[in-house]
Amino acid sequence: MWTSPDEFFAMGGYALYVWSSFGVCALILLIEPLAVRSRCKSIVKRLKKEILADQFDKEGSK
Amino acid sequence: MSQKNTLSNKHFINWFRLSSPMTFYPLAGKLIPIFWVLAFLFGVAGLWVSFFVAPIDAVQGQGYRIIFIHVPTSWMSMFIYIVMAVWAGLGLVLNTRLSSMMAQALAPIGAWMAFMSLWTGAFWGKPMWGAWWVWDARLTSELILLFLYLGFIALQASIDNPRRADKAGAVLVLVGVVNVPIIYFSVKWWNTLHQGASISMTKAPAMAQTMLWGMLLMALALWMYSIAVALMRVRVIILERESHADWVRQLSEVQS
Amino acid sequence: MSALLGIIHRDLLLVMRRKSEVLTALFFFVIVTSLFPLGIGADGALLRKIAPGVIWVAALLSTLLGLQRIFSADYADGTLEQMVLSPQPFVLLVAGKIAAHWLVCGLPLVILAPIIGIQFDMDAGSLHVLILALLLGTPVLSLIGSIGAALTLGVRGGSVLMSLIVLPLYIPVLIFGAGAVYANTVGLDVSGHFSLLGALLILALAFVPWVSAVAVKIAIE
Amino acid sequence: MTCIRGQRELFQGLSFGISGGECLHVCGENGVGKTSLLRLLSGLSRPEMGEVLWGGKSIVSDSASYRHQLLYMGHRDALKEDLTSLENLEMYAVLDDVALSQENALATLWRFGLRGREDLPVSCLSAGQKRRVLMARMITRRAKIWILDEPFNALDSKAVQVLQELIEEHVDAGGIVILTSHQALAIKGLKVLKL
Repeated sequence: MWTSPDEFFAMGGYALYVWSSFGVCALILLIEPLAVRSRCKSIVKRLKKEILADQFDKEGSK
Repeated sequence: MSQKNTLSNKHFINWFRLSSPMTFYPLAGKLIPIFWVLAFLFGVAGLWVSFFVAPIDAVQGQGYRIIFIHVPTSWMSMFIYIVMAVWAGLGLVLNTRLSSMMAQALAPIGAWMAFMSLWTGAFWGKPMWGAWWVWDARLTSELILLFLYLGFIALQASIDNPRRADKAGAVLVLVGVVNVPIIYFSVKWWNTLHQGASISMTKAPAMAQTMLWGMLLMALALWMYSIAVALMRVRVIILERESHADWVRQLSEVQS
Repeated sequence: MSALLGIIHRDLLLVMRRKSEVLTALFFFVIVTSLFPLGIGADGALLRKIAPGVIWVAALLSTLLGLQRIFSADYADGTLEQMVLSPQPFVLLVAGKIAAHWLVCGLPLVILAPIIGIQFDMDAGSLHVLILALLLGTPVLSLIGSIGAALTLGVRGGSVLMSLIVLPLYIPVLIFGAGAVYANTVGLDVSGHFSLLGALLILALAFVPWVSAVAVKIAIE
Repeated sequence: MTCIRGQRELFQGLSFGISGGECLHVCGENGVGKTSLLRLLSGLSRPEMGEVLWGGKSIVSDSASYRHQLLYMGHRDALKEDLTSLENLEMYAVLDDVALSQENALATLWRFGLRGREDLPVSCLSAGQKRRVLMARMITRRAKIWILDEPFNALDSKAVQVLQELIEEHVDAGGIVILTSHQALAIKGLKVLKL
């Protein structure tokens, strides 16, 4: 039903509306897991730090 | 008879054990990739149907294809709110930590779904109705739903004690869930009072079938996506809340 | 100068660690403006007419929400005492805190305003004027508000008292800010409104940090 | 260098002087005005009558140079809970107008047993650990006169020892310390002011 890629991207004159709808949604759907992953990394980093700090405390009190 | 009894007993224990963050954490880690694959497959199928199978609309031309993202996000935003309310209610009644965490993990996704629905609605409304925003009953209810999500997130974020945050959030969501239909009808009533009949969409009956398939596939993709992201977030929340538990400290990703 | 930038950096960092407090004020802005059409009806012409006033009043109220935050947290944990005792000029520190408040509570309102304007069916020209007016007016709101925030530090029922003190002082900004958009819609020249808003801003910039600094010192003593 | 302070207030007719290398322990019962005295000395509040002199000049007329030399610590720990201990130190360095390199700040935090915790938000630290961050600030501030209100609160015996050593070190280097405390202090060269 599409004869050429150009026609597909033009969306019958509605390119701005169709592509900004789908584009922004794709962006949000992409950003969301990335944000969760960065939060995960930061909490893991903090936990590692805390374990390390406990080790330092033990060494210090010896 | 006695065998059956022990069996059901065993099941009960299993369920109970699953609801503890310690056992759920690794399980969620295993489930996440499955849901990502499902989300990807349904998403590809849904996009294929919506862009290459569904024919052009007689009235709205190609612009109507926004419906394939707009309607599924609206469905999901409402569906997630209900699921969130169920989890929060379970957390309140059974006092299980995990279900409150699930409710908390779902809220941001629901809010994004509501936002996407409003955003795509605006980009659909502009070419079709000539305005970015119309005070139509559905749009207005969707906006209020977004506010409810944001209120829940803000309440959870501003209470430092997690147990109190869970309970307060649960009460808010449950009040919201009772309120949503009331809000919807009041807005609808308000709308008919102030405006003529809202603009109704026209579509050829033969096309409805493929359109429905496209929307269903997209909704399924978003559903799987929401589960995947919610599980990811629940894992983070578990780590944050249980950071002083021994089992967290013994996790392989924490032990460097 | 390094003190000014340092305190702005510090306040922004603190806000980033606790985003929800600031976002609440912004959502308040969006919700309040969205309630007006529900209350009075979605008639396009009517909405266009009330839009500037509604948006300005909502902006006043939502800056008011964030005002308490300028000094009260630092007052509660003793950091404000340390600032008073700092060798840096205290006025600079206060100015930095006000600037940070505007960046966090004022600037986002300016950015959100067009979206609200679209909900109220405003045309592009009016939106343009509205944004410019808010850009000139919201710093004045932060500045004047800081006086009220400083005066009500540690006072019982401080936040209600603060709105009583501050809201009357906001009236000129409201009149000229909303007036600029009205003037534009009826085809009058808006430069007069803008120069008055600009004058208010310069006047506030010149005097308010000193007044707030004195008010904070009174509260600490 | 001699510093003279004379002042009268609630306690009426109080007058004393303190010079470099001395430590003054202000003691007395609750509510007698220890904290008020320290606030007067720091310049946070003004005396009804009389004045506080620093190097012969009133601290009101020459506040900037006095504040460059002053470290005041009140009851509250004045740490931002949402910032890490390192960020807190750096923030105070900017506020107090002293140059502080990151290595220096880290080394000071490590000295007080906060190794591994420098990047944790202060809200995750215990009360004693917060006081240790404050001790790190006392060093990095590089002030001549320390005014400390109940510095030994919430400290375990080991930390009390560390803080006492810190104060002695400061006094030996010619600094001035004025503090309040409920417990008797084992610091050499201690002067006691009973209110």
